[in-house]
Amino acid sequence: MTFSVLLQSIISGMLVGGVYALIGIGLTIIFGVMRVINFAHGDIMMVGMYLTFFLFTLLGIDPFVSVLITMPLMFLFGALMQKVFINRVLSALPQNQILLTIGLGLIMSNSAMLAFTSDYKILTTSYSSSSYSLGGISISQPLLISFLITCAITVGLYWFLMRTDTGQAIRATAQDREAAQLMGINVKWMSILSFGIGSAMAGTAGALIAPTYYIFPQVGSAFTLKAFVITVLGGMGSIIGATLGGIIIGLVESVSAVTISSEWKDVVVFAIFLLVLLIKPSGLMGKSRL
Amino acid sequence: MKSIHPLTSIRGASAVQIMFGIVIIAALFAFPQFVESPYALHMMILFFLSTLMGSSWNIIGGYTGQYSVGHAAYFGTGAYTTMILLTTKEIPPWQGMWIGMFAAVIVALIVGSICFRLRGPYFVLASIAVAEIVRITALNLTDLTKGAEGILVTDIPPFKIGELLITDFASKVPYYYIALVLALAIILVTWLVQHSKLGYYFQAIREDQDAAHSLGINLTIWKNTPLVISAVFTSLAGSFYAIFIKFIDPTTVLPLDLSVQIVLISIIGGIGTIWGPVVGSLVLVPLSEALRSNVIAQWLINSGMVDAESGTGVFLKEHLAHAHVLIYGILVVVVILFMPEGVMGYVKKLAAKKKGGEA
Amino acid sequence: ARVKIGFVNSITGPEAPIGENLTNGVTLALEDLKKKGIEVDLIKEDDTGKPEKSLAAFEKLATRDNVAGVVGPYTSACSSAVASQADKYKVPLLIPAAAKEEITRKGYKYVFRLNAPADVYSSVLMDAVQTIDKPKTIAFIYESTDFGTSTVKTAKEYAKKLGIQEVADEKYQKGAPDFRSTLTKIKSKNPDLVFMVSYVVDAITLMRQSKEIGLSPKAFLGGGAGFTTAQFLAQKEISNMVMSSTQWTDDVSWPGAADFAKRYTAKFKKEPTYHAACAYEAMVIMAETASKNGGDRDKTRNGLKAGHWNGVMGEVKFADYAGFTNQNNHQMLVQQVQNGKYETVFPPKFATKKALYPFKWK
Amino acid sequence: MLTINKLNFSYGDMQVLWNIDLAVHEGEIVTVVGANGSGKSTTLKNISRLVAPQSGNIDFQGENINSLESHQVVERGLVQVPEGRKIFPEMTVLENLRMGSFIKSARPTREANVERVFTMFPRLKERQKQLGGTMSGGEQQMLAIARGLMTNPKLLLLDEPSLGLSPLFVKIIFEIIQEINKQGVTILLVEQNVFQSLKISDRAYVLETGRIVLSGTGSELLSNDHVKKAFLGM
Amino acid sequence: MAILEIKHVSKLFGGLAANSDVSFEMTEGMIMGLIGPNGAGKTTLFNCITGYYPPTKGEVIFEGRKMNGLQPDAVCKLGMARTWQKVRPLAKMTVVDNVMVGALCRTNSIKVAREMAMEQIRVVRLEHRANFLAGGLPIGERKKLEVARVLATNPKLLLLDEVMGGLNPAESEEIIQLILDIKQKGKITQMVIEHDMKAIMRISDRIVVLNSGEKLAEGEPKDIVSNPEVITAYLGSE
Ligand SMILES: Nc1ncnc2c1ncn2[C@@H]1O[C@H](COP(=O)(O)OP(=O)(O)OP(=O)(O)O)[C@@H](O)[C@H]1O
Ligand SMILES: Nc1ncnc2c1ncn2[C@@H]1O[C@H](COP(=O)(O)OP(=O)(O)OP(=O)(O)O)[C@@H](O)[C@H]1O
Ligand SMILES: [Mg+2]
Ligand SMILES: [Mg+2]
Repeated sequence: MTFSVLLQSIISGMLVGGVYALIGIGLTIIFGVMRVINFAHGDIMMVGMYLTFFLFTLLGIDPFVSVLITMPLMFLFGALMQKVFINRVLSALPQNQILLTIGLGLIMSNSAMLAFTSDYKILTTSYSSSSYSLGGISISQPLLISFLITCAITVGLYWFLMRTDTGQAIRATAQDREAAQLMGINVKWMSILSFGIGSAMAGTAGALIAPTYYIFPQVGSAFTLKAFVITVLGGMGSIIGATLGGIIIGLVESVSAVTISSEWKDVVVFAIFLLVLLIKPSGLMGKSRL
Repeated sequence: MKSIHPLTSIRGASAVQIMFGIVIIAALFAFPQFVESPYALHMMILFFLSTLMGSSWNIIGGYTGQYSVGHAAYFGTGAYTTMILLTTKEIPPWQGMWIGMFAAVIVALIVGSICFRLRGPYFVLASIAVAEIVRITALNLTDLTKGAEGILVTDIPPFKIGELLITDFASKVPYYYIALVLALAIILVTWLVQHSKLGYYFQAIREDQDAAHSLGINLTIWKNTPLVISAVFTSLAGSFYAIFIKFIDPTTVLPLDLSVQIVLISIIGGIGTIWGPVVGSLVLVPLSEALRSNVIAQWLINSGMVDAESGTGVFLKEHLAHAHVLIYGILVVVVILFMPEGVMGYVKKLAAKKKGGEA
Repeated sequence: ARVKIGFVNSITGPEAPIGENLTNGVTLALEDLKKKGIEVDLIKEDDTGKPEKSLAAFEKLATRDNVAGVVGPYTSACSSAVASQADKYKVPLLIPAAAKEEITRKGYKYVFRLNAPADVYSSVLMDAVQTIDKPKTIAFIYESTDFGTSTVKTAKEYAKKLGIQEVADEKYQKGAPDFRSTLTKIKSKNPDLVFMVSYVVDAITLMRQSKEIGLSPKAFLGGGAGFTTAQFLAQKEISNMVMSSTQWTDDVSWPGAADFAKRYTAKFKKEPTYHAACAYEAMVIMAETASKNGGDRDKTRNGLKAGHWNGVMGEVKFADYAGFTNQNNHQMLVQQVQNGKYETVFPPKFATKKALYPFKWK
Repeated sequence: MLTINKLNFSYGDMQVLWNIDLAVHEGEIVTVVGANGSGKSTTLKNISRLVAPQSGNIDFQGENINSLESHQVVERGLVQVPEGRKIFPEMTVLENLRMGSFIKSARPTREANVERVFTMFPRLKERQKQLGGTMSGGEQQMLAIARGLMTNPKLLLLDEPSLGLSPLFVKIIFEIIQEINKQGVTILLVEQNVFQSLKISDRAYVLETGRIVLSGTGSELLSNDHVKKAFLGM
Repeated sequence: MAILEIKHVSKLFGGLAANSDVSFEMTEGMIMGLIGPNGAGKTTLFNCITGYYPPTKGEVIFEGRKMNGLQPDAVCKLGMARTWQKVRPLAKMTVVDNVMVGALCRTNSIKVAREMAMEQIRVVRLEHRANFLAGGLPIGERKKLEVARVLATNPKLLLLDEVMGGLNPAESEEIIQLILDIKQKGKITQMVIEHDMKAIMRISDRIVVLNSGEKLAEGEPKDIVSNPEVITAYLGSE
């Protein structure tokens, strides 16, 4: 294996990792605030993908531009889901919360199937397979754009959670709902806010991945699993952790595919995941806050 | 909000209850003598299998509070060991399944040594990760497992003790009895757990690990014990499934989806109770079958309520079939929202209310 | 006459996207059968892609619904589980599209298969290339499913026989979003042929990323459905000149194929895949045979065994050969995307165009 | 300032409060004493709207707050320092304090308030970067009280503020209570330290199994035989 | 003979010394009071003794046996039981079941455990709550439950961390009586953390005072209350 092959894999791994990171960030916020493991996360992402798809095919809006529409819409979607369903199980047993999100995921993916059939939808833009070439290394144009968008979002969210009162209130809600209420924090609103943000992130990730991937009702489950790995690796509740986790997973997948083999790369990913958990159960960035 | 209800715990069942139990068990044993429909037997077998899987999970998930979402790993280990031994070494399944059980115990101990250092949601996710590793490994160790191709057997060797032929597995009946016995066994084990030191220790760990630790409970031993019990029976379920279906591959016996299904059974029924998984299976198995085969639409049409050719009729026939997982999802959500303690918990609450009303 | 036929399919679950094509094919078949005076009581069963459900469905059809015969199931896993039961209940089972070879190698009397099994997917493609060039090296990249692995397994044996050297063997998880590093690795080996097996839209991802990193062999060979869909075709940037093997094309000269394609497209607003054609033909064959035999299972079985048909799938005959039982020795086709259209390029007998070679990016 | 009228409350099927009538006037220190499980904390939870009353009215400054949510009650100046401290465990001491001044009206005085509570509790100043969850029991109690003060309450509900504090600090806490009361904060106190709290309070109520059985001025109750016997162990 | 010897125990959290070089001994049957300002390191010392934290330095010797490195469950089996300052009831189990978990440390029989549990429940006067879920108990009863549960483990050394916190004087009196009764029976040695000086004075044979992690004083109760250092650090002048 030559050096350029390795370099290529590192670069594309990092870029793909950027999109993973966004999925992870969404999940980490939802977990961080509501202590709910959201098994429907990938399905929310799926909704974002369909949204992007139809905005593109029906209205001709470019996916990267439509993020501006997708994000608020997905926020509302998530907020609604929180208000109608999740809110009712916040004080329930953890297994019930898991199950509720599994149920909601089933509802989402199967409604999508009824509405849009189980056909694969492919979003083709003029740049779907274009790339920049840099000394023999190719850099996918759409991936690069999504990577940059991810970075911007990460920085923005980090600032929001660490530096603003609302952000801190979200964290406080995560740690003790009752105490947060006694501080005058509207915890219901905080939950809605964080589920909304989490969904918006998942939806955005869907939008960003849509031009290079494909869309079908069950697309979510694989990404849900990925999001779990990323958030736990990074430390649940930590935005920086999720970003790091996403990029690491992207890198590990990509590099182990060329150095070990593509069939074992997922085992490598999970093994690293377990290793990190064993050495530092709270994840890479655990404890260090959001 | 936690509520106090004086728990008048029923230790030691009443004579009526015992009688009732005996009658039911006798009826179950007699069932194949009266009902020959293989379809009915098949459904009963799926029901026993579901009970077996659900109750196995219940020991670690329900009683000990360690929500493993990776039980497919044990199911798959049992199934694969049995099938590999059968196809490569010609070891018959009723011997292979014990070896499968042993393999599952080893997997469980490995899982335990990794995952039990973690708590709460971290444990859940770690258990998923381990199961995924097992699945991908099975997929890639093609020499041993035949990878994605799966293992298909045509004939199960007849079960003989000495010269005496017990069964040749030609019909569903032997499978029915095996599944029934396994299901009864796990219920018995659950009963024994609940009424022994194990039950107390498991529940103490579920409630507060640190407190349990300070009361002389060795966490390593007492978390691995339920896991091993659970893995043993789950692997038996896997072995049974393998010889029952005669075909296995990683997507049928090792997927995350299966792990989730296993968890569903006892949560729907009510976790941490003996009968929860049974009730869960009683609800889920017929329900998913009814939805799958679209009997609802069929019934509506056959009963003449809906005209088969009318718009609604066509819609029901064509689309309800597509919608059954959707309905399933809706039911899950409804149960969680309105029966947070599962069906068993709900029934108990109703009973308590009624009692309160009478008093 | 009225006949009762069962149809087991993956209507929901992960296999649903393809299962839908089968459902559509069957729907169209029922219309045509009606025109011929055959009323089919169709009992549709969803197996959600799970063998135990497939088994339950089959048992229900065999013992409660008393069907004359069963078409399905769609997936290889489900078909494997169900096949042995067909013999047990003596219910004729016609498998329309499952590719696993073993299914018809077990000597089951009541199990028939319409489509060509997995080994033919690769051999036909390499045969096609052999008529043009003598390539020296080949790289494999394929999904880690039963279909992927078994197709590549026979492909490797076949390549060896032809003296083509294998330079890469890369298996991937279905649905993976990123193949760039794997493809780069393959690129560094500079193979003459790149043989890919992906059943679904991974095909598009694979080709997009191949273009992105500039992988350019003499030919891209696609075994499997992912390379034969209308969606793939629509990706003009990347689909041009890709060759793929298929059970069926809409421009093949088999009787009724073109017409089937036209009506299918009109009815379902999308182009038929070979699964649809297979399911269509399977249903027609099963219903006609059953109806001719008054719904009697044994007679229907004998009818299937003895009969031969010539319809949208070309000549169909269930024969015993090379270890197979009741297997239609179906002629697979090779098609190539030319000017935004699928053109049949092999075998010469059915070809509409000459293959373009070597491969060049648009 | 606060009037409670015929308040009833149940946990599930178990009624724990029966027709509670209670009033706190502006500027007062009012104490509620009662045995374990008599419903003191539950009363406070009802007032802060952490739980919803079954029947009865709670008025604060002439406004019925039955239909308000917790956070709205806080915005109106009714603040509770809960039993069991309820510190945000993964936030630093300083962040915990900052959360105390989350509501809009408290934000302008945030910095000044931080200084104020730091002088009251120098230990908090020393440990401002320590995570709340790792503080000792008593330290957490200080933090909880300090956090409550950050909100600029009009009426402060204190649920066993002296719990787990050293004798020295118990004294300090009672001084602080009197001090902030002098600064204009009305106080509703729940205490097991019956003697001390009755001594500093204007009025007091005695709660027994969910019912108010006695009320009067602090000194009246201190000399009441029943109180002496039941709570002072005399 | 000393039942428990604490030898130069230190515990560091990062740069913070929660315990530094603490040494003292307890003789069988005595009640040792452990007091000190908030954050002095009392609970930390309990944690070091019972195996929750490995001491950074020093050793804990119980009945002549070095305890370093033992896990809490082993410590409990050897006869040392502790309560939690922040009570930890097993919420979804009934009061009897809670106490039975403790008793099962000494027996494998459910029946025996139940009897042992009921006995301890009577000792702490929680009979009326026996079949209640522990999660619904008010704080005072939770503390009693906590005591019953450790008593059921049949300890030789009992470590009580603020079991009177949150109780009114009358209720505290019950617990004081309880502690004295236990002492009376003579089998169990006790170490008690408490901020209520009246109570501590009444029950303790000796008192150790911690301050900023260090041992400030040790002695008879009457000497401790008149010790000027203790007064400034802990009691405050009247
Ligand atoms: N979450 C709950 N679920 C069920 N019952 C509860 C709950 N919280 C409290 N109770 C019950 O309500 C009654 C009153 O409890 P509350 O906590 O108000 O008492 P308290 O007077 O504050 O006692 P303490 O002095 O111990 O704090 C008690 O009998 C208790 O058992
Ligand atoms: N895990 C930890 N990390 C950092 N500091 C800690 C940790 N645990 C305790 N401390 C600190 O160590 C000191 C001693 O704490 P400890 O809980 O032993 O005090 P204590 O004497 O029991 O006090 P109290 O009477 O308030 O309960 C405190 O200042 C506390 O903040
Ligand atoms: Mg209270
Ligand atoms: Mg302490």
